[in-house]
Amino acid sequence: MAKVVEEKRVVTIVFAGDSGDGIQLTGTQFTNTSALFGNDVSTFPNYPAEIRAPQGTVAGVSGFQLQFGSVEVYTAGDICDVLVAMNAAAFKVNLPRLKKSGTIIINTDGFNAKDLRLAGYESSPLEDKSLEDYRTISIDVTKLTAAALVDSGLGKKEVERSRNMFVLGFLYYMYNREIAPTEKFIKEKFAKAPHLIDANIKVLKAGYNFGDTSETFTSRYNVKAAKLPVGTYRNIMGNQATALGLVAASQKAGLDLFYGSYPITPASDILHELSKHKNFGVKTFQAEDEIAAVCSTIGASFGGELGVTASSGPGIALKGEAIGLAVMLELPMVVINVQRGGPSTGLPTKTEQADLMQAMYGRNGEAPMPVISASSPSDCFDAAFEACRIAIEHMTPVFFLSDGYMANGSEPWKFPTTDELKEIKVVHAKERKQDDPEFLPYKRDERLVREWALPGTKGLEHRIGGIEKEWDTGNISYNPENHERMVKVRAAKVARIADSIPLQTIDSGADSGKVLVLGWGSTYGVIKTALKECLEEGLEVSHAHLRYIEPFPKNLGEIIKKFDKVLIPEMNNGQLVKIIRDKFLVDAKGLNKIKGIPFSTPEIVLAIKELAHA
Amino acid sequence: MAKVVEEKRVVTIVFAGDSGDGIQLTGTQFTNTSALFGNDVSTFPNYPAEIRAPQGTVAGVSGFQLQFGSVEVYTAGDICDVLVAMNAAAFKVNLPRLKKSGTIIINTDGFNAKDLRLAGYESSPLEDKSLEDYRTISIDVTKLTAAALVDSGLGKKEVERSRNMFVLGFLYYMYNREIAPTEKFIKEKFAKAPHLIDANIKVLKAGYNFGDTSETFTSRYNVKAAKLPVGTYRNIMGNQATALGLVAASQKAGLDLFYGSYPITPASDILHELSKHKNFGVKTFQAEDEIAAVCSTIGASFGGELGVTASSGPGIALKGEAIGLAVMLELPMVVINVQRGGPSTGLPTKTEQADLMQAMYGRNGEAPMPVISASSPSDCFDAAFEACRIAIEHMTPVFFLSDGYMANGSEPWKFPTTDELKEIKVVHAKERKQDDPEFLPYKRDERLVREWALPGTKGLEHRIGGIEKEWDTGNISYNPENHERMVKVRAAKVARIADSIPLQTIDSGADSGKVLVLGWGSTYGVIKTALKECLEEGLEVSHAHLRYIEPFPKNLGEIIKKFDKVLIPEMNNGQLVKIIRDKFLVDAKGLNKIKGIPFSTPEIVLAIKELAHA
Amino acid sequence: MTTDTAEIKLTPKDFTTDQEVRWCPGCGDYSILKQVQSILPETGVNKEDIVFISGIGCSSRFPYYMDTFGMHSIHGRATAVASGLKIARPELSVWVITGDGDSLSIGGNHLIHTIRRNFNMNILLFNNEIYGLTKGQYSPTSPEGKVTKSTPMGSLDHPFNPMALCLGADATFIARAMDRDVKHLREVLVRANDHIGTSLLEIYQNCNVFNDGAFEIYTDKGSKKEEALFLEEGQPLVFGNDDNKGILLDNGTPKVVRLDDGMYTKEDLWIHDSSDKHKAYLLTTFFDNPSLEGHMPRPFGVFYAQDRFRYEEAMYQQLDLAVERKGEGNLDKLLRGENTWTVS
Amino acid sequence: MTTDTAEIKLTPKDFTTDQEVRWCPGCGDYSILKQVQSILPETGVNKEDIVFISGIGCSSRFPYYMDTFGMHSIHGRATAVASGLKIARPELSVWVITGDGDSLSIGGNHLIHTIRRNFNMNILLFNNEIYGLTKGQYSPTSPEGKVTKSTPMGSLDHPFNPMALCLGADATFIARAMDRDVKHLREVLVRANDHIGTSLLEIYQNCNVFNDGAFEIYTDKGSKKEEALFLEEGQPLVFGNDDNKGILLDNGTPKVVRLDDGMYTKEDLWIHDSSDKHKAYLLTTFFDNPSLEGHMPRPFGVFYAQDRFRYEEAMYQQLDLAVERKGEGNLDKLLRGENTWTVS
Ligand SMILES: Cc1ncc(C[n+]2csc(CCOP(=O)(O)OP(=O)(O)O)c2C)c(N)n1
Ligand SMILES: Cc1ncc(C[n+]2csc(CCOP(=O)(O)OP(=O)(O)O)c2C)c(N)n1
Ligand code: SF4
Ligand code: SF4
Ligand SMILES: [Mg+2]
Ligand SMILES: [Mg+2]
Repeated sequence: MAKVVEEKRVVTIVFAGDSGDGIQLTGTQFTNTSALFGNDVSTFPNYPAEIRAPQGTVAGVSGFQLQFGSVEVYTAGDICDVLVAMNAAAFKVNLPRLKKSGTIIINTDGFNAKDLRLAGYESSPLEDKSLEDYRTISIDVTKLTAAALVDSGLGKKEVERSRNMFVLGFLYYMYNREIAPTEKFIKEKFAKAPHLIDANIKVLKAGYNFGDTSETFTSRYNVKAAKLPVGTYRNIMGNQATALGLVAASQKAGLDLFYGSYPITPASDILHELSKHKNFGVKTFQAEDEIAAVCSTIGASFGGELGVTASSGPGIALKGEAIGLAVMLELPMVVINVQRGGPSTGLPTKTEQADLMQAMYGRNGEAPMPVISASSPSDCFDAAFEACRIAIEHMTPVFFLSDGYMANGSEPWKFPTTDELKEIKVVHAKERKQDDPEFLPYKRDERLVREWALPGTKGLEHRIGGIEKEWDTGNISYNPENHERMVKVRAAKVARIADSIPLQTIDSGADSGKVLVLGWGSTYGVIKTALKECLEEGLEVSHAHLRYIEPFPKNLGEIIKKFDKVLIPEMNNGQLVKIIRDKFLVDAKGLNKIKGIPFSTPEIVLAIKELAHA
Repeated sequence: MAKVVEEKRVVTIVFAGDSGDGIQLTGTQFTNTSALFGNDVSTFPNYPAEIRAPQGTVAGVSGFQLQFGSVEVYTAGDICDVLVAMNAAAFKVNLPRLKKSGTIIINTDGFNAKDLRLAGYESSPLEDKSLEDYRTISIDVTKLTAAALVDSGLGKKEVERSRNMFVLGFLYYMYNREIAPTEKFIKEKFAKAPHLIDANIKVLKAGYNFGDTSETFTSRYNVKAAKLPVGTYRNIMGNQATALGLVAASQKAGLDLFYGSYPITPASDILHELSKHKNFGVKTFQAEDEIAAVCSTIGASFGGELGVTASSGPGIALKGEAIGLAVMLELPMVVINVQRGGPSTGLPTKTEQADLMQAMYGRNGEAPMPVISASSPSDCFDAAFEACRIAIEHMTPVFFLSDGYMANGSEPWKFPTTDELKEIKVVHAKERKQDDPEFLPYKRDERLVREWALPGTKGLEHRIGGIEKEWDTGNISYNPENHERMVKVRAAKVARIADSIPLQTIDSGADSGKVLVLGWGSTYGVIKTALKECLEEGLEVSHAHLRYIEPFPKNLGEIIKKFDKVLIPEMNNGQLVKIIRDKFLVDAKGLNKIKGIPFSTPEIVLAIKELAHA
Repeated sequence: MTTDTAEIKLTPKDFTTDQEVRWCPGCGDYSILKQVQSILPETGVNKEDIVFISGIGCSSRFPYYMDTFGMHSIHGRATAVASGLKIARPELSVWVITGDGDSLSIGGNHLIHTIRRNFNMNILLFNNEIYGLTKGQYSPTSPEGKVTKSTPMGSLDHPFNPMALCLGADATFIARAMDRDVKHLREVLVRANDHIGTSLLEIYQNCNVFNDGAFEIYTDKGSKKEEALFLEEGQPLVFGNDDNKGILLDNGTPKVVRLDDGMYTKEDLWIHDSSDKHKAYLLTTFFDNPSLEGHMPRPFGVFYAQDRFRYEEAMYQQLDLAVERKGEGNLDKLLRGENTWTVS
Repeated sequence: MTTDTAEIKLTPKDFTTDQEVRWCPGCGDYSILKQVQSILPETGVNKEDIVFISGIGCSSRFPYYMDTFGMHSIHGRATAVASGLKIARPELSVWVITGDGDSLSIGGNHLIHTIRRNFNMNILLFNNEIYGLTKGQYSPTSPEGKVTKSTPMGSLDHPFNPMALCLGADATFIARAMDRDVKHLREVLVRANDHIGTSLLEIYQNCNVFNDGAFEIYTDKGSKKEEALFLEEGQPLVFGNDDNKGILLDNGTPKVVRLDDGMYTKEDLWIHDSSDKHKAYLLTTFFDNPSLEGHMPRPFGVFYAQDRFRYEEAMYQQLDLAVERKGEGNLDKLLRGENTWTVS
């Protein structure tokens, strides 16, 4: 049946179903296809902590939200245009996200008596008046999938597992998308099981054709390619970008990458990604625990590799003591924290920004180290690369903060070429001959940085350790003056990094005004979106987003002073705001959301307006 | 030979010698005797990290500084009146502490060629002109000791080991002290080796008599008993006071004390002390590491005991993850950090206050907990007791911060009776009968405190854990609103402790003025001493000292506002100052000393004056 | 602790909570949960006197499904938490639930220390040779070369032999069972519970999502008789289809023999004796890769059980002795100390 | 790594630093330091290719006295640091120095994992059965009932048997020596260094300040011959004054026999074979309290040595294989990925 084609600028879809329904895969495929088509995209996967949470229940719902558009999009969207609900529980959980008059695509087979009971419905919401506000497209996906596969010889379970392809095909039709990229994906994924290739493609096409032939709806939608800056793009997830950033840094520095880690959600995917790149000389070591992970990394750094260790909050807590050692040793190391909901085990699969203070202060004694943060999935690449650069060039452990939202989210990435990447200068202490002056392991250059002296280099034999070290020689020293001098020089070394990092810029808005929204981390997209709205309304508001939290860019104080008020949105109970207030003695206000999910645009807009008018 | 007796108000002596010379024992004995006599005393032991650092070298010098007086003394003294130097290295290290015209008591036998070489002297300082500024009493202690023991049948080594008794006896004569308390001590110490009792007492008396008969000096000194507040006193060291505070709290609460710990300097002595008090039902558990120490403590708290764990900075770093668990579990626990020089292994035997931020933020996620600090050796008793009270009554882990200076220092303590101690109210959830309403483990009272539900109580079966918990029920909950509510309520629970703690008081000075010196921890004595000096000079300065750092006393902000300027002296690179600036947006100034040794009075006085006149 | 013993007899249902069980359908954890719930009523211990402590992992969700006291602690630390609890409350029945990652990777140290101290507790080690909760990385029990998410080219780690490790740590009770042989699992659970001291029970547990079939050879009807050796106290070591094979000790060396060719009879075989540590050691060495020719069958049942003093009992003896020697603690005397002076 | 091999022959002095040695006079650590410095020149490895990694403890000060590369890391973590170093730089000669507290208490987990992974490194475990640096608390090797600063009424912990623990963790080399028998110590050090894989050498070390005489029975002339059993490859197990005793295997069970009453000769005895794991196990059981009647002598020497793949070698094989399969990594290709689109 021929359909009208409507143009749309942006669309937000949430795919929702049981954890076993392949929701994440469906969402990812739609995303990749849209990205390949040229849309700007931004995603937010949101799944339960259990591997397979109880089937059919609210707790077992897996969701994947995606915003794509012909204009730039910075978040996965606040309110959804389309809800795909594979069962009653998924419907229940996600209906609140759907805008009035939005579209619901329903798998009717997921609303039988048992499903309703598990979802806690007394009667079927499909027969409810409340649905009148929405456009409902009901499909018995299970039946149609089974029909498509009737001759395939596949078992019931396998048939059910390919239902998601039907839905995907249907949406491809609805949004006027090609199915070729997904066909290619299916072929690669099931390379070892050709019968599954055929089956999945068959179902995918069945879904597409169902859209074409069914009478269930009358219009298709077209979302044109976005006018992104000229260049070649790929879609990328945050953890993947982080992994690539590390590999890139190791290549630019000419060092092998050593990645010592212990699995933890949501950081593990970096390990998985890196372990695929052994042909880059990447050595991944799954240690027995986080302490061994960081300590082995210190060992590798001592040996001359680019040492990186990663975890999430609880694992980072375990690394604190050893990170302090790295501060003392003044060896390069990057510590990645992909933050998740805390405290303690907290909300392992949810996002949060509550480990900033831990990064700043979660060690005994005066143990300053640089703290770098990424602001979006693709930005993880740059931030990870920069963290490595600083670690190597300034001989210091560096914290790199990511979070669950950007780690699992994805967006188009105008990836760089090798040549476009900054150089990373590695300075190794040189071999000493008999009559050369004695090697002083803690002698510093003008940036207060010591030399990296690799085992195996003649004449550089030396000992380092966690007890306070004597100026220059690095020998153990209990001298009181020396200790103070060393504490101060370690702090000064970190502070001087400010000389080599870019000045802070204003992301949107004017250089001065009423309200400065100062953000860090994955709130970037939503703040940017909110600012757009506010600026369009003529509010005097600006947005600056921090990559460097320790040390701050040198001009941050000046920037702040140019605004009457400072608003600091954070997915925590107020952490950056403490540092800003302390450093600059301004009455910065926090906007805090601690729900394991990102801010929505209206939340930020509202806070800006309230503060502007306060 | 009869000597003139001069009256002195305060005297500072530093005993110094090789680590093997029994310096700490000598100092402690002189202290105890002086305290028993009625002087006010304050001590500062300062010894090397090595068990037996290389004999005769500067690194091997052990020192014990003591101020005693007929007036109240709050520090171990800044500049010494008397230096007892058992060898050349001890002389070299400590001479700078001696005031011009001070007295040096020298063991000449410690200045032979080898001693001089080990100490790094080219020629003997005893023949030096620089000694002209001092009064020197040279004694060949070794020879005189040997002479006293000529018939004892003791070997050379044993004879040498009792040399310190000669010096002690000599000083007892010089300061007009009784030798009886030390005689008693010797008898107890060597109960199993009677020949050593005789020998040591003989040498002690020989030293005393040598003072009496020798012509080396002409005046004795008299330091009258101090006019301390009326009451009965004992001398006590900080770690000992901490241990007693814990036992007292357990007794007042009617709970057994569980102490889970792993040895570390300078916290181990608490373990040693507590392990002696098994007849109080005290259970000490030396775990395999700090993580097991804190986790076993959590297990014991869950079981209903007063759970306490202690360490120093590096060990506390290891406990961070589990402390976060305790925050989630809302079980009482006291975490003691006897701070030492950091970062990393740092200066294990030196003092520092650089773990405050770690106590505040050294955990993943939003994990607030109360932070309590002691301010002097005897105050450790009250602070430890109070930490236990808050933990139990508010069902929360509590940080108690001590440091190496107060832990090893000692002072007279007007110890309380059991009746004088605060009550500690323990509220256990009651057994549930069949028809009783369901037990809700996370139901809170008006202070937001949940009940302590002990295993073994019928009907209270429940599960707790580190994943976010549902309001009231404590079941696992991934609900976004619930998470925010729980994060906020945990913060509010800690904040509400402010309702039950005393308001902040001004320790000396007026309620308002030019400069407020705001301190915490073991800087109490030196700030108090400095204030006295400044107030006598008419400066408008006051001193407030914090026991409660989280939450602050409710009136702290008001107090601060009444002063033009705030000075925060800390033995770190500026930590409390950050919190104060953030909370109150005042331009508080830090005075920082990071040398592993306490402030001296002039350092504080100078900073006050500079700030007052700035 | 409730002393009232005139209890109504409990049933497995009494140990079920209202929390939905959240393991994947088909996970071996279900079966273990069921067996534990089924043996507890027989132990005669009151519900309120039982505590389950776990770490983190799929298996560690276990306490939430047991209507007893419980703590879902942090990764690897369950044994440490349980140790403190046992010292505080020796009369409680304490169970530790842990996974192969939880107990042998991050928690390895606490495990071996708990074992040597011999607290009276039961440790159930759910070994699925994989990290389940974090979605499929290899664990310290995964075989060499195992392809997992973190080892796309195969694991490089030589795996632990958990029975050997625990015996090396001087365990007083080690045993092995599997999720799929529920009758045997029940029996061994009861023996673990009866043992006074630390009972270490390794349970082969199928993770059908990330490591399906890891133990199939021992649980599958077709291969089980040939591959699994069930240890019975006082009985000869017999296995194989139709019980046609046995193991004897040839001058101290274990040797598989046939019982159906007239050369050997059951009388010649090694008689299982769980009090014999040396034999227990030999049993731990039956750990060959089952794909190797001539490999030994894998033993199930109680390898070793020994009576040794329990840490917590020894501690209470010291506490009593201290009171005997010094009298009940007197706080006023303690605060006053030995040397006082009075200012008046 | 320096490849220049035309080296001047090194001497023990070349391995001495300018740092003053800071152990107590009389400490057993001195002797071990001296022997290590004396065997290193014989290994033929260049100074700059040797790294000593230690944790924290008296013994762990060791690296500061060795003029090689060194790291005095943090308590218990030396093996973990060394593991990372070994992966990064497999060609280096890596030595771990650790104490009984450092390696068996806080560092127990890293120790057993390092051992199972079998990195090619030498671990010297200075066992003085006490915490020296923290001034005398009991350690996991202190005997039951030991009175120390933290156990005034005696320790309640059943101690580890380090050789048994390490064997249980599938060690490929375990050996024991003592500070006071320097000739034997030298020999065993050389063998530990020669072993390719993780060599675990436990060295009984006297802490004359906090635990004086703990091993006197094995080092004292009067008792040594009766109490210490020196293992020599291919030689019978003989000990006792005048070598008048031996150990034989009686149906798999070790038995002490006299050689001077005509009943047995050396030919009857157990011949030491360090490749026999079962025998090595039996040797680890010779761990009785020497005050017990009829106790076995304590073995010294190499209990067990086995060749097994090294983690780091296996890793480099994978790295090579990856290059072979996919070619040297091409960063541009990696960044570009599989699916790109162009905006123009
Ligand atoms: C400190 C810390 N590190 C890592 C994790 C992530 N984590 C949770 S469970 C787990 C391993 C699970 O494996 P196992 O113990 O075998 O249990 P299973 O899920 O297989 O039952 C890991 C690595 C964590 N929660 N905490
Ligand atoms: C994290 C941490 N915990 C505790 C300590 C304190 N500590 C230093 S060495 C040591 C034990 C020393 O015993 P051992 O390893 O046997 O070495 P030894 O001194 O006997 O040679 C301890 C507990 C520390 N430095 N760091
Ligand atoms: S992931 Fe594996 S172990 Fe975890 S619940 Fe699922 S099947 Fe069980
Ligand atoms: S304390 Fe013991 S181990 Fe440490 S240096 Fe002294 S004698 Fe050696
Ligand atoms: Mg597992
Ligand atoms: Mg030791």
